[in-house]
Amino acid sequence: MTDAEIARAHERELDPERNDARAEAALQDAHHTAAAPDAAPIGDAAAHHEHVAPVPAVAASTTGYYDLPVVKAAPWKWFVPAYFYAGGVAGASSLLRGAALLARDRRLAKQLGRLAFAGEAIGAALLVADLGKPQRFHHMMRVVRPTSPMNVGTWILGASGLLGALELVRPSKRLDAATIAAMITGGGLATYTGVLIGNTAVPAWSHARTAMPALFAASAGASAASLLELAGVRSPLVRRFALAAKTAELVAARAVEASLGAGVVGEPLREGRSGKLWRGARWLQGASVIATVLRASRVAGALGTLAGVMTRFAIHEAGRASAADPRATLAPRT
Amino acid sequence: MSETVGFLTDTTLCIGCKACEVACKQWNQLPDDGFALTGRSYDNTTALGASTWRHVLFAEQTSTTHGIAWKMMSDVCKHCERAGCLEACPTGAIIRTEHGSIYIQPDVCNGCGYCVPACPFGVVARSEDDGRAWKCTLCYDRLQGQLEPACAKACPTDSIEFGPIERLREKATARVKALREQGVDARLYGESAEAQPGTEGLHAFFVLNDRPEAFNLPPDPQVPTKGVGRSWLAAGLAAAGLAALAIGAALFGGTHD
Amino acid sequence: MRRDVTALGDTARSARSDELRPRTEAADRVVKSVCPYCAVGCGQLVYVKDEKITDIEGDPDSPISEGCLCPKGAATRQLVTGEHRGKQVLYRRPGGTAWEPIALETAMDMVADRVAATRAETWQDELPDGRSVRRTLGIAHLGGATLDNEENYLLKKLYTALGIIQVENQARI
Amino acid sequence: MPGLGISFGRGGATSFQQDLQNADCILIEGSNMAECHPVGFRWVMKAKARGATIIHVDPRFTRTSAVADIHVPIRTGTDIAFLGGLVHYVIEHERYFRDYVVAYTNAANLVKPEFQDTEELDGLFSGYGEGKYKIDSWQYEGVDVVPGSGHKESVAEIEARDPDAKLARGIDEPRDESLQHPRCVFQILKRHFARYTPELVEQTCGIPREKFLAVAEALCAASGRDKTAAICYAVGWTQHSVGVQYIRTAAILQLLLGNIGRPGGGIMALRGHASIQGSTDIPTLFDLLPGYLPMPMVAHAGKLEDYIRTHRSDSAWWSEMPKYIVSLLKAWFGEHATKANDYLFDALPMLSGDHSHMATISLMADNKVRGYFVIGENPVVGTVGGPLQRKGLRKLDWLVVRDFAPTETAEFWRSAPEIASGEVNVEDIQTEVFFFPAAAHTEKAGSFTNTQRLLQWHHKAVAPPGDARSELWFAYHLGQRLKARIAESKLARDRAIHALTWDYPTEGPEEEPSAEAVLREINGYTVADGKLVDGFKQLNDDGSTASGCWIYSGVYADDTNHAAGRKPAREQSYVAPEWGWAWPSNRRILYNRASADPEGKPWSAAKKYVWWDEAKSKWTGEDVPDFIADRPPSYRPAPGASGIDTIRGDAPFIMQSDARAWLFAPSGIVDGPLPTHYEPQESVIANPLYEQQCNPIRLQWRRRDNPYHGAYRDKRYPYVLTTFRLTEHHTAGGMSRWLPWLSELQPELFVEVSIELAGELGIEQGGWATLRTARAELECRALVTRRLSPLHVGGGVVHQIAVPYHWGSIGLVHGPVVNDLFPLVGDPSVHIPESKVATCDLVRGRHARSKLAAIGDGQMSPLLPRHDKPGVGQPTAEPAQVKPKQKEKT
Repeated sequence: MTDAEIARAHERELDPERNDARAEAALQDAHHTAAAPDAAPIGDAAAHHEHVAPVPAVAASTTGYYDLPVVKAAPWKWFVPAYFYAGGVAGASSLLRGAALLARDRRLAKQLGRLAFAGEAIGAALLVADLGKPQRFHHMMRVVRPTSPMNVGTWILGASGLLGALELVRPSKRLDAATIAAMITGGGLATYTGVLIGNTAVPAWSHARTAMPALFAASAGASAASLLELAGVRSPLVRRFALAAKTAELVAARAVEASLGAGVVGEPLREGRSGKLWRGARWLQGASVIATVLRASRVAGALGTLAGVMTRFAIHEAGRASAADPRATLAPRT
Repeated sequence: MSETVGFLTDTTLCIGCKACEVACKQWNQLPDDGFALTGRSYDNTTALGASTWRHVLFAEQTSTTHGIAWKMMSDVCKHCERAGCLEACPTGAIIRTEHGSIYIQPDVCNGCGYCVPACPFGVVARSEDDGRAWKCTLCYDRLQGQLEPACAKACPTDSIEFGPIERLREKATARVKALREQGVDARLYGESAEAQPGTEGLHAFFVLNDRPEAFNLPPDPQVPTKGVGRSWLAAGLAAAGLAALAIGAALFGGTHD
Repeated sequence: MRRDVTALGDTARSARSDELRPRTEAADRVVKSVCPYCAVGCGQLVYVKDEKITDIEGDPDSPISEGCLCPKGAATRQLVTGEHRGKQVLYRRPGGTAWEPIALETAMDMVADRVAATRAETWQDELPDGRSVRRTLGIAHLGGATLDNEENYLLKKLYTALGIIQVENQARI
Repeated sequence: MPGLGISFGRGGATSFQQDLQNADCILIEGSNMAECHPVGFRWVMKAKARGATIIHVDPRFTRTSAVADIHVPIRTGTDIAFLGGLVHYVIEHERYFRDYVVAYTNAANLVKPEFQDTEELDGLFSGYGEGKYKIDSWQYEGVDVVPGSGHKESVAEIEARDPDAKLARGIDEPRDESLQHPRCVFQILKRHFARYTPELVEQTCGIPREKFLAVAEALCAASGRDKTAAICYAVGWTQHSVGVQYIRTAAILQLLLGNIGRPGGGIMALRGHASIQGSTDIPTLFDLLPGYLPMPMVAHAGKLEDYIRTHRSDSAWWSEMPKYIVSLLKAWFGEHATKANDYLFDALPMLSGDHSHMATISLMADNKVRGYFVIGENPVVGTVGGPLQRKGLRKLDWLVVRDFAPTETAEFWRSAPEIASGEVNVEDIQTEVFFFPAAAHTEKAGSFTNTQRLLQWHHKAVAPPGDARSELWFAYHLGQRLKARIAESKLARDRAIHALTWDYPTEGPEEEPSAEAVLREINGYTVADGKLVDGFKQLNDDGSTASGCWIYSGVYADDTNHAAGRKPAREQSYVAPEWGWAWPSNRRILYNRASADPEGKPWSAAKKYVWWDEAKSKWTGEDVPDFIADRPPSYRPAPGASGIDTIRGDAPFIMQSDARAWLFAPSGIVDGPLPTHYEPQESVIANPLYEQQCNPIRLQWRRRDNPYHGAYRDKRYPYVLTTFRLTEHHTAGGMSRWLPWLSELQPELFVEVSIELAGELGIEQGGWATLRTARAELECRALVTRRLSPLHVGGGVVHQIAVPYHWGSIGLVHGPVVNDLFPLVGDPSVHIPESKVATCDLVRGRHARSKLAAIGDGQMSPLLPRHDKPGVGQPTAEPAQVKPKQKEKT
């Protein structure tokens, strides 16, 4: 018990009487008490003024402003991470289709063509669904604004979708101009989303602006391959590609973690909901690599697909967490 | 193109009356943001948003002079020389006007929301009910009629000044010099490209009586698009790499294992 | 202006943006007014279009306010055009649990009747000690200080003539 | 107003807001100017930019303090000790402006030998008895003094005592201009404030010595020939049981420093409502007629002659008073008012005592009032003793409320806390209530008088919605109906209504009376031809002229509505004489003759304002000279002079009977010729100066439903409670709580608590707390802040707690009514409630039991005042003495 506390307790004991005396006086003899030369402290507050309890929540935080966010997170709903996945699958499929034709595997090329177009169609639908004013989706192609990855991406998606549709009506037999064009737009489609999120003020995204495209590309490949595995497509090409892409994805993920660093900026990939998703995705992807090696292709496909989807949502979630944390924004750039 | 204009907001003159917040809402017909006591000094609107385009911050601190200092700042869109929102906007809804200001055309915006994370100051916001992105317009409509923006006009202590940014720059520099001589810890924020390369300078800049962080301003804001070239290069390489993997998978090792 | 290859400027402009004008330009008339809140007396300009107030802002001509307004003054348009404004006379009868709308003229007659009756019943010609007072203590008034001088004048004139002396004002509060 | 009126002659701010930019130092005390008058504060900021020192004295560190050079935290209710300390400092260090003081104030006048000071009588002045003062011992030696304005009852006593007493005329009263005579005002002042040392200030106000000295030095350094300092105050000074004396102390200080009537000087009274000044100039106040003419009192027995004899001064400007009352009667009763029938003076009602708001409320609660008009006002939220007021409203036969929307006052019968808590049953309330929607200022034409006496006309922009009408419409049409009802009556009591001039032209389908026609009547006209007069100098006492308010006479000179004058600022001088119209005679700085020395030359080039132009032999300058235009500085009245002939050429305060400013008030103020420190009605410490704790003649209402907390150093209510206003809201909230744009900025009631006290009580930032006084208790969230800090006072520590009072039970944002916590107790000179200070308790959490002292009987036992010396205090009925229950600690 500190001296102050003892004094306090002491004060408490004495108080009631003294108080009553005063109350009494209050009712009886005005003169007497009014003139009382009693220099006792005022109220009980003063008695233990020295003893001040721990100060409650201080008004302003010393760093920043009440720890409120500095930047705002993207207002996107689940549609957008879902699109990242679909678009990636589509892009990688277009690329792989070229490779399939190169390997003269027309059956696989045809399947990949369908997969690519499906991805493009679903992806476009998801994007429109996320708009605040969906009826104005066509404004996306109102201008050509090279500074805007989203604008560029829209043109890529458009072109890629066009070529994809063309492929459906007139499947190419060999590696022709249309296919090569589709491979190029596909490559763009698989990677521009990495540029898109890197091109923001969200620390967890922008600090990895060069690693993100690699991750998106590799993950796109892995996702497409996983879907084929899941669909039971038996093709050595696919297996080789799956192995390569999945491994690449694991590497790229490390690169992303490295570019965010071990500090506050990288926190979202380690902690919270986004951290769980991210780490989960890594484990699943690792497992799916093993499954691919063991030729348990359907298992590998399932694991890889899950990993692909989780990766996109992990990154999206990490963005929210990162934007909400002023420390990340106010932290010196790595 | 008419001359480039902007705001000079001087925290050393701000009395936190919030006339700017209300004058802005009055002119621009903005709704309230709800009625909640935050307990953060006298700041109950918390941040700039879709329906709050001027926002007054209240930082309570202890200081050597008073024992307590109460610093107030009216925050607003910075109308950056290199504007993240502008360069990110895919629809061309966001434009740079003849006054050098950044304006979101509500008749074009389709609410993709990309400008929101693209702003290094967290200014732009997408309205939940309306679906479009909103922020300070520098009273574009008023400027077209040679009227000064509503907030600057209302400000009782001229803490908010509107005018050609060249003149405002000179004024701000002189002001900071004078304040320094009076022993006030005053500094400029974002007045030029030299001072703030990350944005190449702001058209709405500030005289601050504290570190930028105290008013939730990033000390070294970066317009994201400044690094976009490197991203595209990385994307190109990544795409090529993916292509290589695919083609490699096709060429090496035959059709049978 | 420079060629807009990046579409950051004019090429992205909409027709609406080209035609943008301040709404005050469309006003039928601008009325000089004074802020109704505190006693600083800031000048206000009231813009009217089709008999509706479209904008209220500071009057730059005022030597007192030079066009400035505080948050309350800046909210004046919401004060005078807001949903909260009552438009109908309401009556609550003795023991009543709710308001009942009544006609303005009826209400005025009812109030006049009550003033006349109360005054007659509570009239005081002299004090118990015989000194004359010629008044009623049965009726009292409390007025806000956002009333116009002319309004205060008529009220004071009427009450005094009626012998009502308990006439008070926010100035006392 | 008396604070300024008694000291200088007119009850209005002595200067104008724009002139603050010329000040070299501005002391803001009793006002939170940046928050409550932000645009007026613009001019303070301009002064600051010019290098002026801005000082803010306030219990809280506010948005004003944030930009001030010096913030001085003070214990609420001790401003007289602080200002008295400054007076002491100025005299002690001989920093007063001697030439100014000797020439323009009554410093040299000798006071009767009978006068005894509070220093001799331990807190009382001579002449105390039965709860009031007889002021004969306060008079100048050999002469009695009639005040230019203020409280005439006291003078009436003198007259009653000695009808042919010699009255002060400023000519031949005994004076000692060396200021050495022990009975001269200056020496009395010096002795009176001798104990107000920095040490006393420290232990009374809790202001550290060095901080006090910094303020004193800054003020003195910014006063004199070349510099001027201004003082700004608001209700932080008036809402006290010694409020008028706060302002008196400031007046004394400014006179000693020579800061009145000069540019950058003066005392700026900051009023809270658009036309507060206007509603006292043309008063809806019980004790005044328009133009500060007193209401008739029983003593006058309905005889105009007696009324005039009581109130007229033989000398200086107030000798013109008969012209003003006669012209008023002519304006009201037209041709019915004749010399023969005393201009129907005897048809006016007469006062027999205090009929102020608080007195009326307690009568109402005692079932003595039947009908009540509440117009543009929300007393249930806006003023003290809400529960008692609602109790009164419940006992009315009928209530009329006019406002934008039904207020807490209009809905007292269904939205009051005691209804919600079920203590009162709606069906049991027999009061009839009428709610009339009011027109907004944009929907009617008329004039406001702002805080600097400036009349500004607002034009009608649009028609009012639905049944909404102006108060002008309401008064006029109610008058029409009542005139019709007594048309046939021959009763004496109806004479005044018969005779009342009520023929105003009306406009439009709503028959809105013409506000301009009313303003013309206020301005005044010659009865014969109805031609408008150009000013009060043209008014007569023979019934040939009529004027509804003499001080406003001239607003319609040259048949022009000068209130509507709108010459842009940039096209005229900073004084802007052609923007609106200021009373009197469009003067912007009052007593501006004092801006020149006795010879009529400016005191300095830097502070040139009004001076005597030898060549044109007239007064001239930036402003309308506040003097007889062609009276030279050298003019001296003949020994037998009377009326305005008695005004010397070097006497700027022409409204005062002796044309001097009063450091010492021999008359016209009921609670003492000099200000002295008394503790508030409720205080946590004993008066450090006297055994007499409080103002001995403060107004009290000792009723069980209005308990006072008498004890100090009492654990039941150990803290000091004060209230404040926020920029984002307007007083009782009727004009802000219904507006989303304002409500979102301050959505909820909160209590400001220092970090230290919050620590002791375990109250957290944003957490709930319960606030209690002897009247009521309420719950709200806590704003724990460094902007309040414990004060070290008289060897102990005082914790102050502050709450804004804007919220009520209805509107867009709700909250408990803070004024319910305060009792009915008031200043004896102006009957203003002491709503700025009370004792309270604060506990963590939500513990309110919606206990209201005014509901039911003896729920809370009154804690009897024991604040007076034996034999001091109002002779009022004591309530039954009940031992207060020890409050259970929660």
